Amino acid sequence: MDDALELPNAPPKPVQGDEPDENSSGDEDSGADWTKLSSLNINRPIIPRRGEKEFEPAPGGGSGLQIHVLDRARSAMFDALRATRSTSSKAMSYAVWYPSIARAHVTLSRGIHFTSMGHSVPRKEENEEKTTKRLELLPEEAIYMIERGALFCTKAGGAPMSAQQAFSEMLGTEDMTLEKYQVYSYLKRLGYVVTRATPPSPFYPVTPPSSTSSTPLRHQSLFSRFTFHLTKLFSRFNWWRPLCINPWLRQHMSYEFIYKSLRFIPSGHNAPLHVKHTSASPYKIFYHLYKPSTPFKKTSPPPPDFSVVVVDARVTQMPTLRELDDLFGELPELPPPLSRQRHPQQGPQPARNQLPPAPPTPTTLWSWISSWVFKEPETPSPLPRRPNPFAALKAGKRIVVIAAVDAGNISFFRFGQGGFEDWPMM
Amino acid sequence: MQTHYSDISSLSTKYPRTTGSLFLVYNDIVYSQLWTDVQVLDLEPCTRAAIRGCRRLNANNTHTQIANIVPCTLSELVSLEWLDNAFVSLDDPPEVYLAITSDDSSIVYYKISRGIVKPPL
Amino acid sequence: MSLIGQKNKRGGFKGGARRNENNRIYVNPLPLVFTDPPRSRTKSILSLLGISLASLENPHCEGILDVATNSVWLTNTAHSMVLWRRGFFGKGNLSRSEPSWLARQINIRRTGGNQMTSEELTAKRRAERQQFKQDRAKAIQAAFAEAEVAFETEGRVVKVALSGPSIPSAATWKPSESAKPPSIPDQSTTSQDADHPVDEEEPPLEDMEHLQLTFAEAWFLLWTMDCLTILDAQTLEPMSIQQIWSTFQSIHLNPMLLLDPKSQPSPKLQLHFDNPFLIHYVAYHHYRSLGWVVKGGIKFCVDYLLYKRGPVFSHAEFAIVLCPVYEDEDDKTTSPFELQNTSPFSWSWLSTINRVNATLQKTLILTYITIPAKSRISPDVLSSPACLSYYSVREVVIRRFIPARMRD
Amino acid sequence: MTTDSRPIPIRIANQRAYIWDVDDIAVLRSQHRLCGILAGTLPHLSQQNVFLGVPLLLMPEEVVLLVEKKFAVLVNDPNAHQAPTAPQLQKWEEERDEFAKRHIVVNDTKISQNAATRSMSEDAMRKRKERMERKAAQPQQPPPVDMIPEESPAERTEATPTTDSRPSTPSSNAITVAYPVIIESASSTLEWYDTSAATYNTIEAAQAAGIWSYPSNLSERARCGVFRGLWEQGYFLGGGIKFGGDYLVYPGDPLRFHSHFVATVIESPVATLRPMEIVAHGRLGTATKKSHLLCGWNDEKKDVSYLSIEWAGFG
Repeated sequence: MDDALELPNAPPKPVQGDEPDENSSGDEDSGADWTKLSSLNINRPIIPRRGEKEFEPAPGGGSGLQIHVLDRARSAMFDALRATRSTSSKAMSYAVWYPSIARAHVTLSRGIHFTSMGHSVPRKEENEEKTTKRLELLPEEAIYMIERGALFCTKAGGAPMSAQQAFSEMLGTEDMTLEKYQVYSYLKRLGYVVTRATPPSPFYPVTPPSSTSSTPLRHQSLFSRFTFHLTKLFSRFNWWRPLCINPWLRQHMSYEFIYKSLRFIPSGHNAPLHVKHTSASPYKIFYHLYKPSTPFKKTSPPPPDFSVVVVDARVTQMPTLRELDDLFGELPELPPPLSRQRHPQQGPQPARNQLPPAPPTPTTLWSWISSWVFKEPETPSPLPRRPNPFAALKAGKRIVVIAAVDAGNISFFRFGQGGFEDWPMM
Repeated sequence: MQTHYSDISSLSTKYPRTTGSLFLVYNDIVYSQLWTDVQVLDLEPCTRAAIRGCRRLNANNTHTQIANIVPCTLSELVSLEWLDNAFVSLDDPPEVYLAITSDDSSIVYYKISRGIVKPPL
Repeated sequence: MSLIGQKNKRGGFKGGARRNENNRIYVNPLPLVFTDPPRSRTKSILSLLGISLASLENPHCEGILDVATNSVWLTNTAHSMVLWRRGFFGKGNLSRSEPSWLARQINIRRTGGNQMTSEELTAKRRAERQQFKQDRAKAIQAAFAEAEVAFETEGRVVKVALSGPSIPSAATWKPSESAKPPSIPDQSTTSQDADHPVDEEEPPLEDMEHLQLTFAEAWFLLWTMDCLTILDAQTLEPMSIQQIWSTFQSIHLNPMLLLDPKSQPSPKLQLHFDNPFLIHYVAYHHYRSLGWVVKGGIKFCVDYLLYKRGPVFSHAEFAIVLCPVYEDEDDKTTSPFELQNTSPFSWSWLSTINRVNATLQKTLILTYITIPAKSRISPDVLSSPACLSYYSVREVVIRRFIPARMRD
Repeated sequence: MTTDSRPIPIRIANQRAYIWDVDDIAVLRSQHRLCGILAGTLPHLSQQNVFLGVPLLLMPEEVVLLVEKKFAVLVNDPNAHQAPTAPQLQKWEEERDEFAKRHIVVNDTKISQNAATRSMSEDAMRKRKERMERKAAQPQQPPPVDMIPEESPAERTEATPTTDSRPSTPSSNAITVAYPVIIESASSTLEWYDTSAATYNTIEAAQAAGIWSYPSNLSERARCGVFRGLWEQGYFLGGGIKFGGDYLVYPGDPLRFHSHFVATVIESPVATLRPMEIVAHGRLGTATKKSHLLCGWNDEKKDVSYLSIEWAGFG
């Protein structure tokens, strides 16, 4: 059925739940139509649809109409860029930037930003004995608020800082790079709460370590591995004849048995990994990400919705298996996603509905016997909705988001720890 | 088995390593794509044979076009110099078709042109 | 006789009928077939005791080793059909999937080309799409030209609509007789009629197609299923399983030795854990053992496609890229092979292959195969398939993360 | 257009190149066909990522081209930000206070006009809140996909400052009437921003000063060479990483034209290429109506050769 898709000019299929521009041909960058911006209601902005573009300019640099339309688009863009950063004096927050500690000390805090930004640090004031607690912003927090026109930042002597100066002086301090800042502001603009995964100071509020609850599935795969070793030990496995079918045993006379007895190549992320560790890796979880809907308390942040790594795509290749393994090792295991209630979402997949593969049940000879002996509990009592194996396979057991930034272009990928061994098709 | 390779035998013995992809592509061109006047050319700088024939542009063969195909396998490595040599040895046609074969006998064809050639409107 | 030929004879099946027909034809997921004896009381009692009276039937197919194409060829149509229908093994070298070349040729002769095979239908649809695109581009160009005139003459700025009554859309456009490809004067040779005479007395068609099995498929079929015999191309003698095991490895090492009939078998086969045959086999076996139908993915720029039941039932869900990982990087520097994808990709390459597959609704999977370090495991284990238990397989699922859509 | 012939100052900080003045952005785009990429938040549309604001971030290839063509100079931006002298600072404070006074008067009459062209004023926020409350009373509508609502002013809490106000921080009690406070984007308006001792006219000089390193190896030289080669043919170029290449190549300004090509830089004529790359690039190009360009850099001859890939149309 993929025959038609094999041709490179196959019409891309509409992806359900996805906007057409996600994967298809639209030019993502520079694709916005700035002329639509001027007609926007500033108070309730709606992103205009992608402007319709032409194939190429007429010879000689474009026709009269083309030049006219282009000039209009350009001036719309430049006008929008000239907008000043300003806030009412009653809503403006104030801070002083201290380059030596890479922190902005908030002297007057106003507005909702501080419910998720800034943390309290005891500092010894200059020429003073006592230590007082004060509110400080990390470089990315300070730049972001300056960019939004919500924070007026000065240097210690009182000199005001422009946004330009904030970029020049606040980036490059501590772990903050332009790439990391761009990812931060991209996510903040969408309403996410973004915090540092590794506390930049002992006073930075941390997420309590997540309790990695092992799921029934984990037991299952450990169990099948166990039975495999039993099988190998006791049945004198012949490597020249791996499939041993006893035609007298009813248990053996099924395709399921055949498939199960062929599963002897170690698989899954729990198998020992004999690959050496690399010395210094750029792949460290840097941000914790909370959806706007997640209740967030600044002083005791909940477990994050996503963990994000940021790399400079120009100088960094994709992570190695070892790096991925290390990242997954820091992440909690997620329960498999439940199947959706609505079936039509799944598209033309008749086979899927006909044969919903049950969670693996032990059926090799030895598991069969051992299930008598050890009284291994039956498949967990029927769940109201059983996980959809396809959804589980596509999601992965652990997820890390990697943002690869190439000269300002951010590509977000989610890397899921796959587990095909947990979800056999038969 | 030798008979299968008879049409291309002389150059397949000269370039045994690339015989497999040559064979698959030659047969596809002759029997599936139904090109006519198909001949096998020596492409010495690429240590292989190339294929030249009349490509069908419509169903009843009233319109055809002479085209050149350079076969290679998925597991080889090529380079710009290598592709350039292919153009030169084939008397600098505006384009050559690169036929890439895999072990399951699949073939994909891509048109490679020299210079900056605009996509079709 | 090919299924495709039959289908078209009857004018094609409707959706449900085709599904039933497919369920019947492709009922066995593997070449092995269990045949149940008729129902009886004895059988039920025995079955309660876990004893079976069913019997196992495994077909015996014959293929020839073809060193040049790194594959095994089946030329016996009956054998090809068994392997295709029971587990979708192999590919017809002149077809997209099951060998159907002969059926297509017979069809052309019988109907004079009026009844189209799926390959021909695809070609026709492709031509129509091309025509539609050209028509649409022309109409859009005309609309722009009109707008240009309005601007130049009246100073009016007309927004060119890219849809509307004058612009053909995919829904409204219909191929017309006049919209046939332009008839450019024939520059081709005039001898083509002589080459292809339309003759009433045509010679019987010789089937020019074979079913091609990759080494991974062939090894799976003969090693685990015991349903394939491989003949040596020179002697046409059946090869022993040990012989095949070492041959599949040595072809990747030195195909020249095997291509030259006069050469002696290599005195001592050098054994390497990173032999491409072994890497591919580990992946192939892993997915087959989990019940997937595994097919080549070159057209989607990946190594494999995974189908739940088979390509006739559904689209492939997953696109697999093999990433071999050396446990010991030193083994890579001393390797005689140039294995691909052993180093991490650039981000741009990941974008490329992910984008290709995402537009086709396939999830990209990076399948990491670890290559045992020579310092850890002696390469001597490679003399038998027991070596396979030293590899390991891990998947990493790649998807784009779209922050704007993950906010809930 | 004589003013436009002056070299554009590219602000360099941490090896990254920025343009902060909108006039410079306009010259780059309209005269030099260079687009960069906007990296800042638009203050009046701060909750979306489709339209972004200053600074404009330049690709290193763009920087090298601009400096080599003498269209631009490099400024060591942290050094150009000098500390203001006491009179400079005093002058700035006076101007600020003057501005505030003027606006308090203006505010009484023309509150909403100002708010519409600048960022949101308190008044606008209040009106908006009322609208949203009315909306909430109505049957629920799906929120727009790319936007989330601005935070409601009701949630705004006046946090108490943790320490006493610094001299620079206006006391919250001093002025009870609201006036707009402006945060400058570009530093060029600040009197104490001085580029005279921080400007470099060549890449080599900037490299010697340690503020800029690109291009520092073959791969970066190849990128610069190919970028320049395509630019000299009259194309507009953008980053191509999301499309599986190094650059997107446009026949005209990307504001009005779709790209024709995705270009890949190949470091040398003998650099190895896997056939799978040709499959993938050809395939992706066909699906997105672009051709793929393989751009081969010859580091000895310092020239570029091009091959275009397209699907064959058969097979």
